[in-house]
Amino acid sequence: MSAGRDMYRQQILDHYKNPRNYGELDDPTFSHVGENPLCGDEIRVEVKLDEDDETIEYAAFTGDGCAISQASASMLTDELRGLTLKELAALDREDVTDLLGVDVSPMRVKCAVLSEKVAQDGAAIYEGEKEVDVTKTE
Amino acid sequence: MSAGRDMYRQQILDHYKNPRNYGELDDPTFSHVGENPLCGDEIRVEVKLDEDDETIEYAAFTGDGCAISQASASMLTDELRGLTLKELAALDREDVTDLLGVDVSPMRVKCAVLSEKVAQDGAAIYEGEKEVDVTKTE
Amino acid sequence: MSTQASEPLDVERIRRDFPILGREVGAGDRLIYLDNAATSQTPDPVIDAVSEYYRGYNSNVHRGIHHLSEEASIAYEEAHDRLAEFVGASGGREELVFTKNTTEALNLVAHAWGLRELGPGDNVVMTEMEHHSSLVTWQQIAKRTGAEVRYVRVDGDGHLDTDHARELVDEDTEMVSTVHVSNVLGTMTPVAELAGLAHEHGSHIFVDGAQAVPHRPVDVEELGVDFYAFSGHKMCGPTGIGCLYGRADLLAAMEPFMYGGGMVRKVTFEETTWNDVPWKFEAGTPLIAEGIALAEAADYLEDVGLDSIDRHEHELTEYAMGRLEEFDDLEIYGPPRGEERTGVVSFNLENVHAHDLASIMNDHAVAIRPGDHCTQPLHDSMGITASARASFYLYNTKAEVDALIEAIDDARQLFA
Amino acid sequence: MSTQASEPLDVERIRRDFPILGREVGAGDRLIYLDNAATSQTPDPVIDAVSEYYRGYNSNVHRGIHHLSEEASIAYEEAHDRLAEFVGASGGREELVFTKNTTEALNLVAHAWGLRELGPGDNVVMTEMEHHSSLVTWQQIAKRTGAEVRYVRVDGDGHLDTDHARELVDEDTEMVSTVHVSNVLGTMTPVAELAGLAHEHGSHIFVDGAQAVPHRPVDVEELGVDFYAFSGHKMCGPTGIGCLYGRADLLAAMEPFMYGGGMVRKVTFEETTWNDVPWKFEAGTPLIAEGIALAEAADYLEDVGLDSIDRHEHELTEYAMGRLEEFDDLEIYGPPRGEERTGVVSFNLENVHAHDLASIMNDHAVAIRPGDHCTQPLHDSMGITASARASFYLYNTKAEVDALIEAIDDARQLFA
Ligand SMILES: Cc1ncc(COP(=O)(O)O)c(C=O)c1O
Ligand SMILES: Cc1ncc(COP(=O)(O)O)c(C=O)c1O
Repeated sequence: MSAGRDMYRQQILDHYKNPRNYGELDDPTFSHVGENPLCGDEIRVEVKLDEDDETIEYAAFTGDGCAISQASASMLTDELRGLTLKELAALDREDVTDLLGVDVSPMRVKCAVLSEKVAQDGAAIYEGEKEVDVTKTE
Repeated sequence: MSAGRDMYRQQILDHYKNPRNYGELDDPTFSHVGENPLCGDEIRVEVKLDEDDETIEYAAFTGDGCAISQASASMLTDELRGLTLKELAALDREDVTDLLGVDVSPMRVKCAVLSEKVAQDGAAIYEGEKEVDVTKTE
Repeated sequence: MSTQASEPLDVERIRRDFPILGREVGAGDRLIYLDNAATSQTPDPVIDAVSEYYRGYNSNVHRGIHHLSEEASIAYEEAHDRLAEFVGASGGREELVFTKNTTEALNLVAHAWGLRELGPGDNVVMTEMEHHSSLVTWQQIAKRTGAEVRYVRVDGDGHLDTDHARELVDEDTEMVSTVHVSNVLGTMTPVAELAGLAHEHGSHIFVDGAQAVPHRPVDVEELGVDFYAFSGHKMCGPTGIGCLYGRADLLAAMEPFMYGGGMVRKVTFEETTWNDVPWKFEAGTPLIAEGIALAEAADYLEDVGLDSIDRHEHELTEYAMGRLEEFDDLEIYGPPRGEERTGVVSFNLENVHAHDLASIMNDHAVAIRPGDHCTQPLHDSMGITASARASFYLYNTKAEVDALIEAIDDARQLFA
Repeated sequence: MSTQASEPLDVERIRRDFPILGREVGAGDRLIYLDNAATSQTPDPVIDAVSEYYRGYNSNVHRGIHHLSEEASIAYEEAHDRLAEFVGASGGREELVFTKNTTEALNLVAHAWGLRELGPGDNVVMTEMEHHSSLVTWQQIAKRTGAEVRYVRVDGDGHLDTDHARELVDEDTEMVSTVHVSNVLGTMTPVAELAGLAHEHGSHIFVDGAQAVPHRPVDVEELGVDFYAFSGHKMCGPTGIGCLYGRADLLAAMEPFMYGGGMVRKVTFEETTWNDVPWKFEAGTPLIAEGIALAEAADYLEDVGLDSIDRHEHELTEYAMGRLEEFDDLEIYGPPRGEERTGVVSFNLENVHAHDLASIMNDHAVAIRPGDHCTQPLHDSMGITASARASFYLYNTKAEVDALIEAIDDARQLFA
């Protein structure tokens, strides 16, 4: 009876029930949305860059969906503060699951990485490296 | 090594190589054709009735196909002589395989009964009981 | 419902036929499988029918002369008769086509009949609780032909609004397509009544019986329907096979759907004529092992008794709903307890996303399904994006329902 | 042909993997199975993969959260990648759709692409030796769209007349559809050359590889084709499954074929958007056990070695043709001995109908196939209605060829 309950360890439930950085920014440098069709998760990530146009001053999110997607968005936006866009681009699946501190089952990884992919796509669009309408994890 | 060779016992091979009643009648009372798509067999049966318009005076066939279909047409046309149309209509699958004197494998029964079905359909059409274009066994 | 007396099931004996039910999942709990509306489990006789085919008489069918082909052909062809009989189709194989699933059966009719028969001004009437397999199919075929689609309302308790059906079906209705049993709400639609309504207006009726045939006796002639479809993998059969029943005269008159070997009679470089039903609709090497194993599944279900299965599921569902009602923060969809209802129970726990709920259930070795269950429009109209669904079958027990309840309670506490 | 060194097969060891080969038929002779072009036999690992699925993790896929569904989903999805790799498609599952057989793969493209893209003035170029699965399909889709069909000539020795192909393919050609290996003549068509020809004229090319993939290494990218199809039941896999390879950009741009659950993204009562490839083309509950078992068959064949299988069949075929040439009243169709040729040998014995011949062979426990082999127009143009076909695979032996010859001789004597 471990993996599943484990997946919802106190920290995740805490972020789910009390999301950090939830809301819209007044003056985001960029913002982007994504969906995970599996759970119907929707996430918008907004990022405000420092004057160096490279370092993340702060990040926020809005959205709706399962605990895994919402908690990981909450944790990720905390984590993004102070990162450079390069560092953001270098984040991978493991960085997110490390943040969550649990083993996410293969089917639910899509929930966990949604906010990360949204943030990365948002940055890539901002930097003109990519064209994406809505980011999808599936 | 029985069933198959058995199916081609001397009598069948004899009828196949030297078909009886092969050819067209000058004045058939009725004639009808049929096909068996399995082996591409084609049979035309022609029947001449006695003056009673009921008893078969003689029957003949033409056609093309596998040994089973051609031999059984040869034997059947022999057998038909003297039968009434009622008796023809009453013939069934077993009567034909009895004629052949062998066990016909389930897949090949369609070959064996083709001429019988053609004769029966021909009679039924003649008597106005049925409308069939080309008889098929499959 | 059938009037035949039904014996209570000997569930412990039945469970021994299903090897997977002895399986442990996750941390070592025995599997509690409550995802039967998605796919049912497979009893030994059906698994064995597949192995015996491959070990004993695997061969291409129809035209073969050799022993293996003869055995395979006879078994495969007779499987059609067996399934026809299973749903009360007196025409045998001339009314029963094997498809790969219910979805292909719907597409077969929608393409072979619908693309040719529908046009601007015509309409197809469905229900709001259609599965995507019919909803999307008729919607798209209607778009391609210029026909209109209409949806019969489902009320707050999951009942089909038959007054609304009477408003929607008119002289331009060419097809009424309805589920027999909703895979979300457990509702049974009044199929015989809808068939009457369709026929009064010169329309055909297609019934999606994917959730009905596995669970209760179905007689397509008693229901008076034109087409009826169901899937093997939901009725103790293998994956990759389903059935389309069609009235003999309709199937005989229809053009084929797919083209290829086996469905033809005479082929030239210029043109082609068709084989008889059902072969006309089974292009290419057919689903041989699957069809034979499905006939075995039909035997298995009839040996157990469809009436008994129906009754067993009814009791489990009543019990489950009673226990679910103990939670005041849990909403159950579909007809209330006590009404006619099949063994499908969908619900949501306040504040817990259905997928989170399912993950926690899985932790308890309880397999349920979260999501929209291929009924997005129905979920939209219920104002939800997902629901959790438990669905029962002949091998489930009250103890398993208790485990379900316990797991839900665990999720509630976790998210409290 | 591959340049890789190929090991000779250890046929006795291989035969132990195929339980059916130990079977006796008829009066008690051991089965001699030479009907492999119709359907191949199934080795234990593939049969076991099916049972293990049903006993261990049978479940519906894609959207399930519980353990069984997770295991089934991963295995099923990865099976796509495995089969893509098997035919050299670097795009993995984005280029590999599971269908129920080669025939459905052809129908998928002919309906989803052909019905929309073809019109009056366009043409589809095929060969005279097409199997009904492509011949009838493109013929009928052309009829429905007003397009024209053209057939590249096959000469008396079974070679494709490539000069004629160059005459037929023009700027109005939208699709060239060809067999890779003829299931009657054993001819290999020059696929890479035809692909070049098609592309020069802005046409697509579809290759029916049903008789190629089971028997030799195939690399769709080296061949440069757009679509490529094959069947599981001819390559040691189960019935009910086939594959469609399609170039990623083509499949991504194509509309779906069938509609239903799993192939959608967003569904409303009014409209629907599609899921990604391959799921867009796999409507309904897919061929789960079949797909997983097919991946196992691919593993099996690669473990044995496709080059070695090719070489083994080549040797058997040369030997068989040599022995058949001993009969001066026997005509063999297709390229002469010594030329490139696969393990399919079709022939007729003077004065003995192919079906009679097959019946007598069956008496000797030798399973061959008589008939038109789903190539009626080819048979018509050869001036025959049927032929007898022996076809070899990895488990066949020279002793079995000898038994074939002996049985033919018996038939000759019987009919002399
Ligand atoms: C060359 C060729 N193409 C297509 C097919 C059709 O394959 P299937 O019947 O598996 O769809 C076959 C086999 O029957 C074949 O030999
Ligand atoms: C009501 C209903 N219709 C149709 C289907 C589709 O069945 P399949 O996926 O086997 O085609 C299902 C099951 O998924 C169902 O529950």
